[in-house]
Amino acid sequence: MKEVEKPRRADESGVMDPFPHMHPLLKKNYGQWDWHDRLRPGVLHHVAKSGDEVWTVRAGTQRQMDVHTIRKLCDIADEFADGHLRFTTRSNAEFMVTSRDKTEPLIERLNKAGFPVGGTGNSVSMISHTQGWLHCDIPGTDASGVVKALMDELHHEFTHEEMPNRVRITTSCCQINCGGQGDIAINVQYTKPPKINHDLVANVCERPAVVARCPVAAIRPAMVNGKPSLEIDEKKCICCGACYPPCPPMQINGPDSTKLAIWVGGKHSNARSKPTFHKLVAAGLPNNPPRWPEVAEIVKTILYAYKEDARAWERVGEWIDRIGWPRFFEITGLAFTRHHIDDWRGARNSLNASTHIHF
Amino acid sequence: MKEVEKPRRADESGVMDPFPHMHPLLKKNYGQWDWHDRLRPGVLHHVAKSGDEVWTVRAGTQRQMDVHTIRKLCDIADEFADGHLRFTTRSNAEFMVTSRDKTEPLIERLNKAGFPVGGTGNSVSMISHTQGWLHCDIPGTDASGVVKALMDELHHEFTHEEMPNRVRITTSCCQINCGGQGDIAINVQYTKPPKINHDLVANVCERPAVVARCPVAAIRPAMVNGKPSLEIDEKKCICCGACYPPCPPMQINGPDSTKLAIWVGGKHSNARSKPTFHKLVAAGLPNNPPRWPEVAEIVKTILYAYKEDARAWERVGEWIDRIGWPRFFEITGLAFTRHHIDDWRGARNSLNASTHIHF
Amino acid sequence: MAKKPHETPLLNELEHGPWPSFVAGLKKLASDNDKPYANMMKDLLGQLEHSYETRMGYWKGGTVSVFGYGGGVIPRFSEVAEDYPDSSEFHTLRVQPPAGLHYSTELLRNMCDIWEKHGSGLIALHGQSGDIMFQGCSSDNVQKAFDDLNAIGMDMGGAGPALRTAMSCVGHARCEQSCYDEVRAHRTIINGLLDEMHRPALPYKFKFKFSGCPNDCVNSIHRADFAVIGIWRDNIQVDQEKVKEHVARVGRKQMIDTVIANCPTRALSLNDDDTLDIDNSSCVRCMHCINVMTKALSPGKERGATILIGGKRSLKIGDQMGTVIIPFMPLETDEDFNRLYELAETVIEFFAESALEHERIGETIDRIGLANFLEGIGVDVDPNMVRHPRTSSYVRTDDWDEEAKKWFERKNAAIE
Amino acid sequence: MAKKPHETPLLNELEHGPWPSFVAGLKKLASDNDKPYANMMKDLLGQLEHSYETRMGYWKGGTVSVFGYGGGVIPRFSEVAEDYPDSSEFHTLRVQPPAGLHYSTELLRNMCDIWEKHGSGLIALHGQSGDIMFQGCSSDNVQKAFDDLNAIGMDMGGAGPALRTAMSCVGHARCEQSCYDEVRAHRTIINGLLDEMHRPALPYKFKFKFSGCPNDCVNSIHRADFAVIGIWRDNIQVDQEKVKEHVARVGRKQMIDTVIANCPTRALSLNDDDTLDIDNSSCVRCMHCINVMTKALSPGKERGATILIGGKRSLKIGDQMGTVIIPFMPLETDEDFNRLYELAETVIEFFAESALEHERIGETIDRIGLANFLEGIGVDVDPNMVRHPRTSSYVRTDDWDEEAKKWFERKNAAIE
Ligand code: SRM
Ligand code: SRM
Ligand code: SRM
Ligand code: SRM
Ligand code: SF4
Ligand code: SF4
Ligand code: SF4
Ligand code: SF4
Ligand code: SF4
Ligand code: SF4
Ligand code: SF4
Ligand code: SF4
Repeated sequence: MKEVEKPRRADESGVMDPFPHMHPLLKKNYGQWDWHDRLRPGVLHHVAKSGDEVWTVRAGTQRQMDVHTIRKLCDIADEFADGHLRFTTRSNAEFMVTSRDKTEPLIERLNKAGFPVGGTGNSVSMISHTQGWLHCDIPGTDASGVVKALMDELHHEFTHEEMPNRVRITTSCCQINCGGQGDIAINVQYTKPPKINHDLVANVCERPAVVARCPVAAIRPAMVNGKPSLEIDEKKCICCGACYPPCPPMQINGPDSTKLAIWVGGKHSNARSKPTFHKLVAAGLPNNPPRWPEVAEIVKTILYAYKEDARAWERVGEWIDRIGWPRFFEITGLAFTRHHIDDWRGARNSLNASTHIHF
Repeated sequence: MKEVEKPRRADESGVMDPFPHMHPLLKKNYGQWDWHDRLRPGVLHHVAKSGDEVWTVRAGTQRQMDVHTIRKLCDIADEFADGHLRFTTRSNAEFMVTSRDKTEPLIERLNKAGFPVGGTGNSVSMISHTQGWLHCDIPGTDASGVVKALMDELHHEFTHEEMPNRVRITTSCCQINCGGQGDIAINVQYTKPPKINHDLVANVCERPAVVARCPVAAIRPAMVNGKPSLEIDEKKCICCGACYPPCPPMQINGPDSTKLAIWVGGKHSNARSKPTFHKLVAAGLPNNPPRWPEVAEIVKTILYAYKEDARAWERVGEWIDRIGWPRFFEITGLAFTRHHIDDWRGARNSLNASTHIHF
Repeated sequence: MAKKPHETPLLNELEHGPWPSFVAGLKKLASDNDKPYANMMKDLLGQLEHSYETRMGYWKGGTVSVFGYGGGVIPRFSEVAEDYPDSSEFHTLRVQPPAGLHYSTELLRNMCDIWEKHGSGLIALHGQSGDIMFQGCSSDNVQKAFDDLNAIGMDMGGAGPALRTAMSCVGHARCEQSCYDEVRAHRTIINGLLDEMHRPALPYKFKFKFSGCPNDCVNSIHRADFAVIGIWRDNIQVDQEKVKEHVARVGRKQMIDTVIANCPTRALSLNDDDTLDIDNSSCVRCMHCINVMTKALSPGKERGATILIGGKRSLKIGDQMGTVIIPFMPLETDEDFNRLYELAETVIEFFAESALEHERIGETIDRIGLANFLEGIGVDVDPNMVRHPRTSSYVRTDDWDEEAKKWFERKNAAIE
Repeated sequence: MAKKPHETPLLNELEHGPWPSFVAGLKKLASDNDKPYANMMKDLLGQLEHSYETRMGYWKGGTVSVFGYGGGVIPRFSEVAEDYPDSSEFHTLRVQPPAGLHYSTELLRNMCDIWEKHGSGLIALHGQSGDIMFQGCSSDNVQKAFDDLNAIGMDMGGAGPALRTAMSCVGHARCEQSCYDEVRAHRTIINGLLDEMHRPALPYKFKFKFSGCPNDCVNSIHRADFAVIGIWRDNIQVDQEKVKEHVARVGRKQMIDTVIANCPTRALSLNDDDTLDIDNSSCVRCMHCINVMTKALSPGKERGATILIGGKRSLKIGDQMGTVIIPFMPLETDEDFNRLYELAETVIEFFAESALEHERIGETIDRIGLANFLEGIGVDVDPNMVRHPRTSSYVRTDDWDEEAKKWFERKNAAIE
C-alpha cells in the first residue's frame, strides 16, 4: 500500500449471522417446515407445520454481476418479497413471497428485467461457474463466457421442467477443476506436456516442490544452458497440469493444445444410488470462444438423448447405468476409444468383471 | 524309476470325449432342454423340448474316495441309472433316471449306502475341497477333515432346501487359496511373519525369486552366519505367505500362529448382482483338529442368521447388502475391528463414500 | 475526456441472447465514466477480449493482504499491463456471506455501495466455495474496501493453506427435509476455528460443508474435507392415507417402477391395499421415496448428522469423496453441538500435525489408511464406515483378539 | 504278517457322523492287506494323524514326470519318512476327465482297477480345477499307472507353468439355460493347445473354464484366466401365459418383491394384467428372472458367449476377476468355434511373450493396462468392457481424433 495510514484492526466477526437478513416467514418457521410441491417451473411452494405457506420464485443470474444488476434484483425484492432474497448454491436468486398471487406478477417483472425464471425440479439449472480468463492465473479457457453461451442455448430447459430429473452441469476452466462433478461436466483437458520456459524456472519455481507435485514422477531437476531448470519425461507425463500452478514457466496451456472434454454421470445426492464421479465421454474439442459451438453441440446431444430416453427420476448417470454405455455411445454418436478405459489408480474397479452386458 | 523299461509313447488324446460316457437320454437331448423344476431336495427334474423327462438324484460324497466307495456308486448307477453317473463342480454324484418312480428307491438305496441326498436349490451344498495335510506341501491346516467335520454338522442343510438361496461354502488350507470365493469361506490366515531357517536357504531357495515374490518388498537378501540367506522386515510383512512355496525355509506355518478366518459374501453367479469377492468377518480362530469346533460354531451362527433373516433368492452377500454390515455384526455377535478395514490396493473403493447408512 | 473503450467484437457476441449477460454488465461498468472503476473496467474488457482472441490467460499471482490477516485476498497482476494499464491490478476479496446465503436488500445495497467506491463494481454471488467475491481491486484499495465491509459486519473468507469459507444449504430455513440446524453448525465450527482461516498455517486448504439431509444440496461429499450431512436414526414417518392418494394419482405400475424398484436396498414393498411396507432396518436413508412423496413421507424424528471426511477434486491423486467417519451424531442439544465442534477441532489439529505439505486430509487418509486416521483422531471403527469389510487377505492379524475385545467392551458399555 | 496300523485316535473322530467319511475310506484301504497299497495307506494314515497332533504338514515337492510330458504329476516326498516309510512317496497324477464330468460305470471301474494295481486306491473326484486326482503313487509306479490310464483313453492334466485342465458345466447335456455347446468349446480349445499342457513353457499357469450361461456354475469369472460364458444377444423368450400362472401362484406382492425389484437394471415391470413388460435393451442378461420362472422365460435365440480374461486368486496382488474382452461371440457354426480357438491361441501367445515370469495374465493386464493388452491381442475396445468410462482426467489425449476415427470406421464397416 502506498499511503501509510494507521490500519483499522479487523473485527473478526466470522460467518455472518443470517437471521437479520432472512425473510421473516422463513425465520418464523425455521426448522418447522412440513412439505413442499412446485407450482410451476421456477416456483416452489413450501408449507410449514404452522400452516404458513411460502412461494419461492427462482431466477437465473450471470453470477459475475455488476452493481447495477444486483441493485435491480434488490428493487424487485423490495417490491415483491419484503426486501429479502437469497442465492442458491448455483447462483440463482430466490425471492420468497407470502401469497400465491404475487408469483405471477413477480415472474413477469423478473422476465422483463431479463432474469429467466426456472431452474427448479426436473429442469436444467444454472451451470456452475468458475473464473477463467477473467481472473484466474492458470485458466485454459474462459468460464463466464462458456456459461453464458451454454445457458443461452439451454434457456428453454432452464425455464421448463421437461427433463427426467434435475440436470446439474458444471464447468472447469483448467484441469484442477474448481467446478464440481456434474450430470454433464465441461472441463479443460490438456493434451500436451508442459513446454518449459527454462529462463524463468530458476527465479520463479521451487524446484523440489514442483518435482514432488508430479503424480507420475515425470519431472526431474536438470541444468539447462548452465541454469538450474527442470526436465520432463514426455512419455510418462499424463498432462495433468499439476506442475503449472506452482511453476508458471511449465507452460501447459497453448491456444491449440488446450482442449475441452465432456464428462457425464457425476452425482452428489445420495438419492437412490450412491454419489458418483462423472465419466469421460468426449475430448479433443476445440477451445473456441466466444461461443464454443462444438461443446454446445455435444452437450445438447447428450441432454436431448437423456430427455427422450430416461425415465422419471433417473439422473443422467442412472439412466446410462440402466441403458448401458454401449447404447449411450450409440445414441449420442460419440466415439468410444482406448482413452475411455481408465488406467489411473484403482482402474481395475472400473472394468467389467461380470457378464452384465448390454446389447 | 529304478527298472528301466522301454517307455510307452503317450497317446496325447487330451480332454476325454464325454459322449460315450454320457447318459443316453442326456445325449439324445443334448442342447435341447426346455425347462426344469425340483421334485424335492436332491432331485432335479428336467424336461426336454422332445418331451423327454429326466430326474437327477444328487448325492454327497467325500471327494477323496477309496476305490470301494467309487465302486459302490457304480453299483448303484448300474442298478438305477443305466450305468451312468456324473459329478458336479462340488464333488456331488448325480444319477440320472428316466422315470420318476425310480427316484424314491434310488434315494433309499443311496441313504442306506451312506450317501446323503440333497445339495440342490436353496440348500447348503458340498463344501469345496482342497488338499491340506493329506497331500499339499504348504498347508496350514487339513482340508478333508475340515470338510467332513463341517458337513457332518450341516447334514440337515444339505438334505433340505430351507435356505433363502443356495449356499456355497469354500475352504482353503493355506493363504494361497485354492478353494474359491464363497458365500462363506473358511481360510487359513497366517498371523506371524515367516521364521527363517537360515541354514537351508542357500541350498533350497533362489533368493532373487523369493525377494521378487513379496508383495510389499519386505524381504532383503542378507548374509547370516556367513551364509547367504534372507531377512524380513517384520513391520512391513503382511503375513501373506507368498514367499513360502518357493522357499520352504521361510516357515510361515506354526501350530499356534496358523489361524483360521471366516469370510462371507463371495458370489460367482451374475444373477441379480454382479459377482463379488468374499469379505473378512472373523479371524484368529484356532486351528483345532479333528473337528475345528470354533470354526463350525461361527459358520453355523452366520448360516442360521441368514436362514432366518434373508429373503427368498438373496445370497448371503446380497442379504448383508440389504440389512447392512452393522446389523450383520450385531446379529452374529462378531466383532468389527480395525482389521476389517481394507488397506490393500484399491482399498478406497471399499470405504463408504455416501450417507447410505444402516441403523 | 473519458478513456476510449477497447473494441471487443468477440465479447460482444455474448452481450445478447436470453441468459443474463456478464458482458453487458462489464460494459455498463466500463461506461460508468463518473465512477472510479470505469477505466479499470475498460482495460479489463480489453484484456479479456485479448484472451478470447489468443485463447490464453494473462494474470499472475502475487502477495496482497489486509492488516492482521494472512489470507482472503486473491491477488492478480496483469501480464499485459502495458496494453491494459488500468486493470494491471485486479485483486479479489473473498468475503463470507450470511450462512445459507440469505440477504436483506439493505445488506446487498451496502455491499454495492462499498464496491462502487473501492472496487470494480463487479461482484460474484457466489464462488464455488461459497464466498462473496468482490472481484477487481487495486492493491491500494484492498484495505479500504475490507475496512468498510468489515464495518457493516462482514468478515474475510479463506484462501491459501487455511480453513476455507464454508457453505450450508437452505435447510431449516425453508426445507422440510432438514435434519439439523445448519446455520448453527456452520457458524459454531467456522467461528470457533476462525484463526485458521485468517492466519493460514495448515498444510493445505480445509473445507467444511453443511447439508441438511442426504440430498446434499451443497455437494459436500465430493467437495468438502469435512462434510456434515443431516440424517435420522429411527423410522421414516409415514402417512398411509397420503400414500394411497399418491398411488391413486400416479397408478400402481408407475408407483412400483418409480418408487419401489428404485429403493437401493429393497426396503420398500407395496401392500395389496396400496399402503407402503417399509423395512426401516434395511433402509439406507437415501431420501428417494421421501423426495417423491413429500406429503406422505418424512425423515424420522431422531435426527442428527453423518460426518464424512476427505472429499476433494483431482489434484495429485485423483478425485476423492469423503468417507463416513461418524455414522450418526445427534445434533439437537448444546452438548451435541459442542461435540461436533470438538470433533472438527480434533480433525483440524490432526491435519495440522500429520498431513504433509500441500496434502489434503483425504490424501492423508489414503496414505496412512483409514484405521490409522481413526486412531489418530480417537474415533472407534464402525461397520458403517465401509461399503464392506476387507476382501484382501493381506493383513497381519496377530492382535485380533485384543482388537475384538475393544469392540465387545464398547458394546457392553453401550448397553450399561 | 500284515503291517500293524498306526493308532489314529484323532482321525477316528472323523470316522463317524452322517457325512461320508474319508477316514473310513482310508482305513478300509489300509486294511486291504491283500492289496499292494495297504502298507502305504497305513503309513499315510500315520503321517496324517501326526499332522493332526502337531498341526503341521510334512510333505515336500520334487520332480517326477512321465515319459514325454513335463507336467501333470504332483510329487510328494515325506519329511517324516523314517517314521512312515511306506508312504514316503505319495505322488498325485492329475488326469483329465470327460468334459462335463460324465462317466460310464465302466470307465470308473477301469480307473479303480488301474489305481488298485499301481496306486493307493485313493481317487479324488475332482480337483478344484477339474482333474481326476489319482492320489498316492510311488515314483516307480507313476509311469505304469499313466500308461494304463492312457491306454483306456485318458490323458494327463496340467500342473506347473502350463495350460491347465479345464472345466465345463453340465450345460447342453442337461440344462435349458445353456447358450453354447460347452463340450465342443472345451475340447476344441484344450485339445488344440495341448502341447502347452504337456510341456510346460508358459510364464505361469493358465486356466480355461466354460459355463453355459451367466449363472456360471464353474466359477469361471473368479477362477479362470480365460472364461467362456454363454449369453444371448436378442430378447428373452417369454410365455406370458406362464408368467400369469406364476403370478397367480406366488401373488403379486411376492412377484414384485422377488422378481421385479431384483432386476439389477430395472428392465422389468409388471403390467396391470399380470404379464411381464421386459425392456430388453436395458436387460443385462443376469439370468435372475429366468432362473425364477424357468417355464415362462428362456434366454433368447441368438446365442453365443462372452469372454472374460484375468481371473485368479490372491497370490501377489490380491484376488482378481476376469474382465470382459469379448462381449459377444456367436458360437454356433464351425467358423464360430474356429474364431474362438484362434482367440484362445492369440491370448496364449501374447501371454507367453509378454508376461513376466510367474505372472498370471490378469496381473499382466493390471501392469500394462487393459487398452494395451487389447492392442496386444488385436481386439478392438468396446464399452461393454468397462463398468463405466474413466473417471480420472489423468490421461494424454492428443491423439483423440485418430482414436475416435477408428471407432467410426468400425461402425461404418459394421453397417456396410
Ligand atoms: C436451493 C437449493 C439449496 C440451497 O441452499 O441453495 C436446493 C433446494 C432444494 N433441493 Fe436441492 N437444492 C439446491 C442444490 C442441489 C444440489 C447441488 C447442486 O446443484 O450443485 C444437489 C445435488 C445434485 C447432484 O446430485 O449432483 C441437489 C440435490 C437435490 C435432490 C436429489 C435429487 C436426486 O434425485 O438425485 C433433491 C430431491 C428432490 O429433487 O426431490 C433436492 C431437493 C431440493 C428441495 C426440493 C428441498 C426442499 O424440500 O425444499 C429444494 C427445492 C429443489 C428444486 O429446485 O425443486 N435437491 N440440490 C439449491 C438450488 C440450486 C439451484 O439453484 O439449482
Ligand atoms: C450341477 C451343477 C453344474 C455342474 O456342471 O456340475 C449346477 C447345476 C445347476 N445350476 Fe448351478 N450348478 C452347479 C454349480 C454352481 C455354482 C458353482 C459352485 O457351486 O461352486 C454356482 C455359482 C455359485 C456362486 O454364485 O457362488 C452356481 C450358480 C447357479 C445359479 C445362480 C444362483 C444365484 O441366484 O446366484 C443358478 C440359478 C438358479 O438357482 O436358479 C444355477 C442353476 C443351476 C441349474 C438349475 C441349471 C439348470 O437349469 O439345470 C442346475 C441345478 C441346480 C440345483 O442344484 O438346483 N446355478 N451353480 C453344479 C452343482 C454343484 C453342486 O453340486 O452343488
Ligand atoms: C474462485 C473459485 C472458482 C469460482 O469462480 O467460484 C476458485 C478459484 C481458484 N481455485 Fe479453486 N476455486 C473455487 C472453488 C473450488 C472448489 C469448489 C468448492 O470449494 O466446493 C474446488 C473443488 C473442491 C476441492 O476443494 O477440492 C476447488 C479446487 C481447487 C484446487 C484443487 C484442490 C485439490 O486438492 O484437488 C486448486 C489447486 C490448489 O489448491 O493448488 C484450486 C485453486 C484455485 C485458484 C486459487 C488457482 C490458483 O492456484 O491460483 C483459483 C483462483 C481463481 C481466482 O483468480 O480467483 N482450486 N476450488 C472458487 C472459490 C470461490 C470461493 O471462495 O467461494
Ligand atoms: C489340487 C488342488 C486343490 C484340490 O484339492 O482341489 C490344488 C492344489 C495346489 N495348488 Fe492350487 N490347487 C487346485 C486348484 C486351484 C484353484 C481353483 C481352480 O483352478 O479353479 C485355484 C484358484 C484359481 C487360480 O488359479 O488362481 C488355485 C490357486 C493356486 C495358487 C494361487 C495362484 C494365484 O495366482 O493366485 C497356487 C500357488 C502357485 O501357483 O504358486 C496354487 C498351488 C497349488 C499347489 C501346487 C501348491 C504348491 O505350490 O505346491 C497345490 C498342490 C497340492 C497337492 O499336493 O496336490 N494353487 N488352485 C486343485 C487342483 C486340482 C486339479 O487339478 O483339479
Ligand atoms: S478451474 Fe482452474 S482456471 Fe478455473 S478457477 Fe479453478 S483453478 Fe482457476
Ligand atoms: S503435467 Fe502433470 S504429469 Fe506432466 S509433468 Fe506436469 S505434473 Fe507431471
Ligand atoms: S490351499 Fe494351499 S495348502 Fe491347500 S491345496 Fe492349495 S496350495 Fe495346498
Ligand atoms: S509372508 Fe508375504 S509379506 Fe511377509 S515376507 Fe513373505 S512374501 Fe513378504
Ligand atoms: S440438503 Fe436436504 S435439507 Fe438441505 S436444502 Fe437440500 S433437501 Fe433440504
Ligand atoms: S429412503 Fe431410500 S433406502 Fe430408505 S426406504 Fe426410501 S427409497 Fe428405500
Ligand atoms: S452355467 Fe448355466 S448352462 Fe451351465 S449348468 Fe449352470 S445354469 Fe446351466
Ligand atoms: S435377465 Fe436379469 S437383467 Fe435381464 S430382465 Fe431378467 S432380471 Fe432383469
